[in-house]
Amino acid sequence: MKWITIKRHLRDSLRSLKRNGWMAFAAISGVAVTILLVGISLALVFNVTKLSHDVESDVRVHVLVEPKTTTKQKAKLETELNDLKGVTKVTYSSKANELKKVVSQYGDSFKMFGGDDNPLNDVYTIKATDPEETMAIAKKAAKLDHVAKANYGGDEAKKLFRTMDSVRNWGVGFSVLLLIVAIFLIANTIRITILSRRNEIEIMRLVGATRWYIRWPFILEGAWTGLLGAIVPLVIIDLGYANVFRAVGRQLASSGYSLMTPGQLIWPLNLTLVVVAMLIGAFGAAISMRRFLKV
Amino acid sequence: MKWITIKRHLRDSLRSLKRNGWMAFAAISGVAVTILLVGISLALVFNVTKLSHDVESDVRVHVLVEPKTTTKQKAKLETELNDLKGVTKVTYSSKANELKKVVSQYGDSFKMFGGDDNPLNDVYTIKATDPEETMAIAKKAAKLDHVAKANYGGDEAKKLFRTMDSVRNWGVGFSVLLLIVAIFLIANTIRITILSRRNEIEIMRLVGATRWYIRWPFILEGAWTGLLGAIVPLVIIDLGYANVFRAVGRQLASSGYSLMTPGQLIWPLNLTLVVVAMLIGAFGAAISMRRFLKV
Amino acid sequence: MLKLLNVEMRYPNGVSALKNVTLTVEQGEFVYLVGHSGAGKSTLIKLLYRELVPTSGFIQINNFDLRQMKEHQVPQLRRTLGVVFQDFKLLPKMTVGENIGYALQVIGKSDAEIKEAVEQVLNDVGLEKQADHFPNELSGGQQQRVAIARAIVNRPKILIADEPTGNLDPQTTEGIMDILQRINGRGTTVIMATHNQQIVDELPHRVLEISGGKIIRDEQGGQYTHEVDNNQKTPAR
Amino acid sequence: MLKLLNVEMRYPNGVSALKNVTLTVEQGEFVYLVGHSGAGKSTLIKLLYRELVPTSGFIQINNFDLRQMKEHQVPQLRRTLGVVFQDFKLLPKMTVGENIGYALQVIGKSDAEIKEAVEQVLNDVGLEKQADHFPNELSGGQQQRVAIARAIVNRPKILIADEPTGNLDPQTTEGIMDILQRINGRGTTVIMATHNQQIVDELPHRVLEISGGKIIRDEQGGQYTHEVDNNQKTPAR
Ligand SMILES: Nc1ncnc2c1ncn2[C@@H]1O[C@H](COP(=O)(O)OP(=O)(O)OP(=O)(O)O)[C@@H](O)[C@H]1O
Ligand SMILES: Nc1ncnc2c1ncn2[C@@H]1O[C@H](COP(=O)(O)OP(=O)(O)OP(=O)(O)O)[C@@H](O)[C@H]1O
Ligand SMILES: [Mg+2]
Ligand SMILES: [Mg+2]
Repeated sequence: MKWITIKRHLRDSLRSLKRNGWMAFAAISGVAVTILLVGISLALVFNVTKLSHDVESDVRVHVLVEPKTTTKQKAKLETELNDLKGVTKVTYSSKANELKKVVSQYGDSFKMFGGDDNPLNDVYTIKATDPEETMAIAKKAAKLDHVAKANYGGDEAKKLFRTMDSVRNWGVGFSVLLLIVAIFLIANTIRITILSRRNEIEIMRLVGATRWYIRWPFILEGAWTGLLGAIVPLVIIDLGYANVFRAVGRQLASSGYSLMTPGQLIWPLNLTLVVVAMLIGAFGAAISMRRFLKV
Repeated sequence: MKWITIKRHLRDSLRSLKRNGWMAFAAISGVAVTILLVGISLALVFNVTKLSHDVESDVRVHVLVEPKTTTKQKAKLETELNDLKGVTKVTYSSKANELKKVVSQYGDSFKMFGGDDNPLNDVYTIKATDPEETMAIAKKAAKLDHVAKANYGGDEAKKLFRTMDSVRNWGVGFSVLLLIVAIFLIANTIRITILSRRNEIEIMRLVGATRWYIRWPFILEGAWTGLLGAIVPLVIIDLGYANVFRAVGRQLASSGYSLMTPGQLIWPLNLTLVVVAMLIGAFGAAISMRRFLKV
Repeated sequence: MLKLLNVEMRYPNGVSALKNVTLTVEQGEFVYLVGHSGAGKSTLIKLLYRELVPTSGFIQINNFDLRQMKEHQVPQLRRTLGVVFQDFKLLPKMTVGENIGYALQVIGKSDAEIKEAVEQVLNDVGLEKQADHFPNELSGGQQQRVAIARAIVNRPKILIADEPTGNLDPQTTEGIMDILQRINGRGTTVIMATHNQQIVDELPHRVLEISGGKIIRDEQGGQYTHEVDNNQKTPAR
Repeated sequence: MLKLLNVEMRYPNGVSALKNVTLTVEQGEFVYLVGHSGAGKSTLIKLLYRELVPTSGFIQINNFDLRQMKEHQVPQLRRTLGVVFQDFKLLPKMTVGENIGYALQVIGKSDAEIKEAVEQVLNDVGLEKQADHFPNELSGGQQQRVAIARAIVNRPKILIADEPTGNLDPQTTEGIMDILQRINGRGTTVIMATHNQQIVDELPHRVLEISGGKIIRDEQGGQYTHEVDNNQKTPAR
């Protein structure tokens, strides 16, 4: 394509957008509202996914140390545990400490088992980098010297993993549905505006314009509609998310969970949605015109 | 309005819908996709709300019976507990039984406390009708004779309630956002189709039609567009939900949770969405026409 | 009765299309509106059925004061008028029969009355076979005749026709003029913008000539051309 | 050169608009197409620029075989033609200047060339002041002149005009006819459907008369009316 042709297509597309007034405005606001919904939903789903991982990371491996293990042996064990693949953090809790937990849960009657009567074990608690590896770590830890038993909540944890997995699956499924719906809605909006301009297209053909010469300005106009439609909702989402992050972040702080930071979320989201909106606008226009450019 | 006029408006609106072919089809499919999204989302949110209540109902009050309470006294206590307001179910677990739980959690070393050494209490577990009343029940139960202590998980439970509350709030917030978006999108679609027909409206005015005579067929056409647009997605949702209910129901069965039955969900959802779609279509048309019918 | 007093019309883009037009037409008159392309004929006509509201001045038609009247009265005014638009303005999604019937439907005629009147008028303009066709399936002249049929079907007190024979052959034109004269004979005022010199010259009526937005000639039984005005260039035909 | 052989045109709704039309027009000829409203003139014209494809028969124009040609070649054909459509077909969102410029833009002319050509042609049709107006801000006759300007601006080999003077006063009509004759004098074939008896009679050229979809007369230097055909009713004008 020659440079002058490209310039003309650009000019024609912008001019048409401007002169189509209400129609263009309606199309842009249709895109805007769709993008707003998609943006908010994706931000939600991304955070639910993140939180589900956070929850899973709360599952720890408890390594019970054999009674009568010496301090030196324990030190060696701790090093070995730290060296296991996928381990982030190892914390120690003496059996006295463990007893306190039992007492707080089952009542003071258990206090009588203090001191040497204490039937409990010293415990190392291991946090895994990736919750998926918890099980593997437990198995490896169990084989180390001086380890009585290594468990990670067993069925409870498996159930939690399953639940979080299905939360994520529903989230992904919902996002995909939403994206498909958004693509359809934006393309459909563009389609209706183009349907209403079939006469224009007809006239252009009658005065000798080739199909691509007619198509380009419409495709570009579709892309601008997508772009303009994406800007406002994305600004709203960006500002809104920064606020939500601050507010919810404070609430969550005590629990140890956290939302995605605005930095992590906003740029990928903005970039994706702008590009998607422009592409859908352009493709929507191209596809909608096929009918009129056939014969 | 005279009967013949109503008949004409009905006829004109249906005729116009039929003859507007692709444009009408595009508008209807826009409505359909929007309703599909709203329907699925509402079904999801309703179930999340229900599940969050189910989870809350899992919070029980544990009533520890004083040691040395006789069987007769225990029977009386059980009756009294059953008579408390808001209590659904009372189950009994002997202290021997309780010990088994401890052993399974903390290891065989606790087996030595079997028999008379058992420091635990007999326990009544109470399920409340409404999870919100759990706390009140615990308080009342604590005051009964022979009760050592009545607790309900304390902070843990409060945290759970808070979490479930915010899950529900987000769900409601999201539903409201979604409904507003849907209303806007459907009205906007109708608006674009009407913008593209301003010439028609202009001509009708020029041959002496009053504003309401012009408006009615467009309003009715908007309502049919809403109706036709709602039917297909609702059929899909109805059939789909029946399947999801069966599949997910089986998975959940073991956990004691359950989805809303199709009977509970489908009719309210269908009715609401059909009515909403028709109203938005009609109002969307009426509002979009204002501009053309002013001067 | 139709009366204009010092009417001025300036379009939003600044074009001044009518300047200080004063005019009276009695019930039952037949008036030709002539003038060059762009002189202001259609603008004057659009003022009569209130598609346009004048920038200043006074217009009265069939006892409606067009500047004072409320928006909801406009349909009442238009129902006393029959208008043939220069660009036809047919409803694209209605058949020929429905287009004509619509003008009767809005004034609440019964289906039977509509059916009969539509058949009659389509016969008059020679389109009985096209009743169920859509406008885009008609030739230019056929569309123009549908527009004429719609304008006369409800027997208006004033018939306003903007260039009603521009797309018609001489023979069909003659048929249409017969109809217009017949309607005029029954007491309907006819106001007709036209470029057809032969019609004006051979069927003499009152002639109003507009030039540059001003009425420059108002002559009973006048001819199409006027020596004084057009002497720059001898009209070839 | 333009050639039709046994061309039949039946519309989707069953109307048979052209029957067995055979016709040859040499480069540089000037042809009037006459006939009653609905005779088939516009249909014939639409076949020439391939808005319609004939039900059967053969059409050749400027070495394009219109039945065999590929879809992507159609723009090539149309660029060798200038067409004045009966309903003008102006692009509503483009100004007068842009509308005319568009026909040059699609064949890749430079902005400077376009500007000059548009100014020139607007001058020819007397609309230099309306260059920046939109079509809906023009009178009927002005719109028609824009359509004519667009058709002639790219100096086509064949100019096809469907009723190009229906909305013009006699004086403007004369100006347009001057232009068409001048173009024809430079070697452009002109095919013009018209109802204007005076033009046909006073500027004699080849006359093709269509009636009921058939060519019933093909006469060099013929008159508008033909005694044999129209004897049922004496044309009044
Ligand atoms: N909607 C409009 N906006 C701006 N200017 C307009 C508008 N309509 C017409 N004009 C201008 O007003 C003037 C008078 O136009 P009008 O349509 O009344 O002419 P006319 O006498 O009917 O011409 P014709 O015989 O060509 O139909 C013209 O110069 C035209 O360009
Ligand atoms: N798109 C169409 N679909 C169906 N029938 C049509 C269509 N266009 C034209 N016709 C019919 O074909 C016949 C010829 O129409 P055409 O437009 O060729 O007439 P014309 O000679 O141009 O008439 P006019 O002088 O009124 O413009 C008419 O009977 C008309 O009703
Ligand atoms: Mg006019
Ligand atoms: Mg024609």
